[in-house]
Amino acid sequence: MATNTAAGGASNLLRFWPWVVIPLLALILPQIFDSRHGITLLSHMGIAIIFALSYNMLLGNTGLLSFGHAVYYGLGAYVAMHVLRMVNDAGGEGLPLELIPVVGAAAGLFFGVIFGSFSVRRAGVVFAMITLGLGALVHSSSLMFSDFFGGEAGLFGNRVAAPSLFGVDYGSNTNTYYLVVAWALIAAIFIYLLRKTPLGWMANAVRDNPERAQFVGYNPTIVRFIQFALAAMFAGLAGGLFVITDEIVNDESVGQIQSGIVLLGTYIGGIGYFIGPMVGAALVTVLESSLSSYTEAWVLYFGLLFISIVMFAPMGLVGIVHTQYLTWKAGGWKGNTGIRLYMLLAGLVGIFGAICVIELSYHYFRSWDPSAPFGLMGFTVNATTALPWLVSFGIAIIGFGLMLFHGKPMLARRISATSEGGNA
Amino acid sequence: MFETIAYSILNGVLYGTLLFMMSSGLTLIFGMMGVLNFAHASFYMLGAYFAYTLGLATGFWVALFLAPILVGAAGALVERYGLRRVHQYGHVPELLFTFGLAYVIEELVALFWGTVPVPYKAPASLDFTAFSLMGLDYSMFKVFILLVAIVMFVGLWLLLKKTRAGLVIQGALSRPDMVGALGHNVPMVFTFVFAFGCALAGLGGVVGGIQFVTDPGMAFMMGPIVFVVVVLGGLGSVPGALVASLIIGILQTFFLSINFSLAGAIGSLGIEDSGFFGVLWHMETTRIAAVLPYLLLVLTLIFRPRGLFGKREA
Amino acid sequence: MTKRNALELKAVKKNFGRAEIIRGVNLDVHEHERHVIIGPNGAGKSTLFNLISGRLKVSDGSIKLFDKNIHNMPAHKVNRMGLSRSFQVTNLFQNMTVMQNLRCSLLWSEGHKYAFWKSVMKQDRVTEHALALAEELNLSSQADTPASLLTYAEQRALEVGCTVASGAEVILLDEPTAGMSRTEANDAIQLIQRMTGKNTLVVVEHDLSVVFELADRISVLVYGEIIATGTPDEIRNNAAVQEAYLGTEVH
Amino acid sequence: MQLNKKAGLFTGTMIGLSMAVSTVTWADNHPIRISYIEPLSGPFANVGDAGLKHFRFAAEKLNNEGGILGRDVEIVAMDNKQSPSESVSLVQRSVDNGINFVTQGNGSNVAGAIVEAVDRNNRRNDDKVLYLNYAAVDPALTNERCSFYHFRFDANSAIKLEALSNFMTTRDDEIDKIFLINQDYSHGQFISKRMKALVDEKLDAEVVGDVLHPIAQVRDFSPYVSRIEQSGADTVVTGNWGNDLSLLVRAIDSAGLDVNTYTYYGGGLGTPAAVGPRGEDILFQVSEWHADVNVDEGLEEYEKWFVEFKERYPEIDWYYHRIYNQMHMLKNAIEEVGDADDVVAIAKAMEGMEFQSPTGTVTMRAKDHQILQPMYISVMDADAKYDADNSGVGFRTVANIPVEEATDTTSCDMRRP
Repeated sequence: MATNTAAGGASNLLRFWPWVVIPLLALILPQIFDSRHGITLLSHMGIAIIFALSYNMLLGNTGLLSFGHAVYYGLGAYVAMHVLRMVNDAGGEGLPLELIPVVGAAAGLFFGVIFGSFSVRRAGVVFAMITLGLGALVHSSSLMFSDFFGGEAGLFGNRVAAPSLFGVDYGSNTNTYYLVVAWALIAAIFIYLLRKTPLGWMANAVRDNPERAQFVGYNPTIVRFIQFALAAMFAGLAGGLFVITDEIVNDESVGQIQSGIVLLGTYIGGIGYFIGPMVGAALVTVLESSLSSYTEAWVLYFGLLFISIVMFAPMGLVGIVHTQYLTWKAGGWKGNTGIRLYMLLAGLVGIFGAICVIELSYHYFRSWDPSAPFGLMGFTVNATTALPWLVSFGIAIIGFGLMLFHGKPMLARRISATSEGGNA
Repeated sequence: MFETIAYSILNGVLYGTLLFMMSSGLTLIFGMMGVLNFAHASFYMLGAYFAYTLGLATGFWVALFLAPILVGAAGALVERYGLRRVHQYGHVPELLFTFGLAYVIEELVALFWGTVPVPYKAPASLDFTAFSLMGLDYSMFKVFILLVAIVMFVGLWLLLKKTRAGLVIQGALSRPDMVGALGHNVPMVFTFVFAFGCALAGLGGVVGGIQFVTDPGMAFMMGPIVFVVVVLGGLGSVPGALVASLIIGILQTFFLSINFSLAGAIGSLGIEDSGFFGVLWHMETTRIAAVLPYLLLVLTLIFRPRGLFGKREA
Repeated sequence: MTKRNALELKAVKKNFGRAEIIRGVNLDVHEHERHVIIGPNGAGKSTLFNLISGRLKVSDGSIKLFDKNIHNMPAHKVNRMGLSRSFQVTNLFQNMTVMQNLRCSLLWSEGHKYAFWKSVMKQDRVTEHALALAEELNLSSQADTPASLLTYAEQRALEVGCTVASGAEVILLDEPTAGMSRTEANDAIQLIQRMTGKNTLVVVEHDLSVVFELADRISVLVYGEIIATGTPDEIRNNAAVQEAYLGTEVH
Repeated sequence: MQLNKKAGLFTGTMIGLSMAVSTVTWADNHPIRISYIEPLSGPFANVGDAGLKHFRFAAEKLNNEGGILGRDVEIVAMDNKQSPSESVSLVQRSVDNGINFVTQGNGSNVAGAIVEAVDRNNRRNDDKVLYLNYAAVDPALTNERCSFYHFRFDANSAIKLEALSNFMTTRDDEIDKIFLINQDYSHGQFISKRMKALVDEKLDAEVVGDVLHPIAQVRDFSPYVSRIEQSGADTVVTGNWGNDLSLLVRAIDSAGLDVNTYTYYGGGLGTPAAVGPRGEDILFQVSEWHADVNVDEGLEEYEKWFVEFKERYPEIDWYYHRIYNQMHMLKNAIEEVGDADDVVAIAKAMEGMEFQSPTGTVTMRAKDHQILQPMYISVMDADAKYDADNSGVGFRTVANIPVEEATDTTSCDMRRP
């Protein structure tokens, strides 16, 4: 039997290959993207993955929607930073750098236990609201208690002025990256194994049916509490790693935006799958850092992507792939592979058209001189003339139209035809 | 001291009534559909922007009526083509949908109207000093806001208590599972309530946009506070929303208006202004005022999750 | 037959606002007995179950399970003291498979508590037990089917299985045959009898033929009060019952 | 802007990745590039965008005059979303792309992070980078946290207060009671603390109120205004910027309170438009320049510069005079060294450099890399020749503060390479 998730179901594909492919990818990627910025981005992806996995312990596994998970990430980071600074001040003597994240994890656990003790009594909206309030409270206090939080300027540390267990020089971004990978792997394994324990099972049980869980002897509050505390611990670990890669921590790491991003990434990836949050977190990290260089509209794209996922693919991107894979394996693609590809293509064309429309709008409404020519998909166009608008809208309408009103009914007809044929 | 109290109550009631305009719609929607609409404050923002743009063409008074209707229509579209689809997946996706929607609306507003505040001003007919109280002027527009809020509360009350539609909604507020049994078209009722709630928020925006600032950040600024009002008042309770709005409005204004800290009142007792308790000891009420709503939110949810007037827990 | 009481209700009352639903119920359930509670719709049978199982708090009175007070305890504590229940509406872990449902139901009674350092799948006793249960429930072939895809009767069977699996001595079943056809209901009754041989059983039931087949003793609940308790024959011949209940509502 | 690279979402991302990682080799006449790290999306995008236009304009002007060492200057826009940690990784991206100069100004917290990132990079790597700060005013950046690689072209907060209080001494007869209202973060906290000390030291007046309010969260300032009223203050001093400033001034005006308001950022982008004529004769600002300085002092060349900018971007005004100084001083330093890549030498050339700015001689103080320049106190005036941001109101100079009176002492103890 496979994972114990809601929709994950039993699938060997999703069970084993990630454990081989992802570490391999983690080792190969820095060879390809070998600039400092590229390596830092990869490190951030690693951290985001731990954070998202920890978040999914709440949302996916226990059904707890939190709007304040960054509190534990951020507080873990702050405590780790203080320890790093102590090590710095002691002239580089004390706790080895490799273990600084453990400090963050301990801090996350500590605050998770404290805040968790009163926030997990109820799930659902009450829990969501409490986490929202707590997140705002902690974020506001980060600007008030500047002794601990360093005000809005934050705190700085120096990872090089700290001893290393293995004599590694962490001046190099690449070495730091491998440290992140190591911790990410450890965290992922632990979080994965946690799902297999009685606690992990009962977390799912409590998510699906807290009442029933009570009648098999479990206190849902305690199940949620332990899950919450452990999730906070892993969030703190991610925070501790962030301190090492960026050597800075400030109020944004406990802020609502951080909480929002982890929710976004986890959900986009797919909360029902173990690798869902990983995929989502990595994607969001890359998009967030690079999309903004290319388009002003990146927040809008983010919002639209998120809404589309919520509306049309509640199991996330991994869910889409997995469903299609299962259909394919079950032979559901037979005789209609072409139609599926056609729908995909039409959809992509539609998206392309929609992007053109959005880019045109941004140019038209936002730039000082809308009539200035600008480059759109390789063409230089003038946004004050009708032509580019007509073409863009046309592409979008044709694309989505073909997908929804031509491809979709055709697929439905084909499928029903095959199943009838099968019966006959 | 008397001055302070008078100012606080006056300003607090004004702020409270604006909060009520937004929260009444939110609490109706939640009570009926179980959806905590994260994008509610976005509809408040849309109200302000619609009224601003319409006002340029038609003048303020027409916009005052048209803008909420437009916002309500936008709400109906969102419910019909967005929420209804997500509804089948459960409450968490619904919440997430509105969460994402809030971002999209903010971006679209910034796209069409820009990131800078728009010059949305009170109409000349209301832009004069109504009265002066102890050296401070109060503009007619502030009085007007109070009037709008009172009319709205009375109208809402009449609607809920005296009309058939109101009775259906009321029934649904206390027993959501019973609506279906009433034989009414439940999805229609949902769409109507959602649109109506959004229109109320839009009305709040029409006047709030003038009183405060009309910029794309106004939704995210107000959003959390509206939640606090709704939770404190009791989810689904309209009178609760009114009382909670006034409490929060007055309390927050009062905290801002007085100059108080434990250290100032009792003496510093040799406690330095550093360290966790030191900072708390020296913390002035003005600085606490900003986090006060969140504090109330968390405390309410811990100790009385049903709020002041709520009949059932969230 | 031992005369020890498994359950003892004394003057239990429950009101919602001004509406009094349970108006002073006294009830003794003997150990190892099959006790069926019948009564017309709205008599408060489900409310009574909810009070016993800790889902609702009593307004007044006391409930004892093997001489220990259990009223107003949270449901999981009541369960740990040896009482479990099924629900009128099927109430499984819908997204889990049959085996997963059974395993979850066994975890606490096998003493695994909130452990987060051992794998569920490696607990052989749990596995054996769950497999045996699946066998008994005739669900072996469906072991890996998600609960939501089972037929209604299978779901009810699994519900009974999970209730029994939690290791409780006293089992409350809320209308275990509701919505079933005649044959399905008969199978269900046999299953219940087979599965709960060693337990004390309290059942709420509508279907009178089922009641008389299953019950050692019957209590009749009308408008929040027990108007009679006795063997099936006694109940059949009780004038008050006939007047209040059987006379008006015979299936 | 690299608009042509807007080749779709997915391709864009892929290009982004490969762009970020590829090391590009450049021909000899490649442009001298400056990373402009500011918010270009989100709520502060308008501020970042306006600054970018200033830099692009100044660069174009330089290029028309032959550029630096015959090479063009290119401004590379990078969106930091107003986030310090994002800025840190953008510094890294700049270094990756072989850019030697970064510039930033909005947010002292971002500035602090960039100083730290630049220092760290220059300590660990050979590709060094210089940070030119055009607007972040936190005094710490040229005091306890000063860095060899950081140059500040704006007057820091201490200098602004110094200039302001020197001006206020000349108005002693009308200033008796001062109310301080500031944003609750280090910028505002510093003003509240420092101003109190200055009042004690120099002025025949008392501080009757000192309030910190949460930054960018207050929508209704009337409770604060009622406190100002009750305190009997005749003067308000605030370091507020953006909405926090315009809302404050509007609330003071609508309550009919008769106080003068001294600000840092009264002329900042969007503020004159939001305040409008209500600020006339009561809203003062301390700045290194404003549009009517050109008129008052007959700076025809610079006025042409101003007008040309206005023609190009009708919705905003040339506001950051420091960017003029900064670009020219950078040019002078690079040309003195003769090599745009020897960052350390350029930094050394910039130390102590004097520059003839239109407003007078400005000096880059060698000890802490803080620029010293004459300052102006001006008041909002509807009769000014040039409106700010088409608001109908501009500024009129009420006092010139000479360089000697616009200075501070520094505790900087710099580590030099």
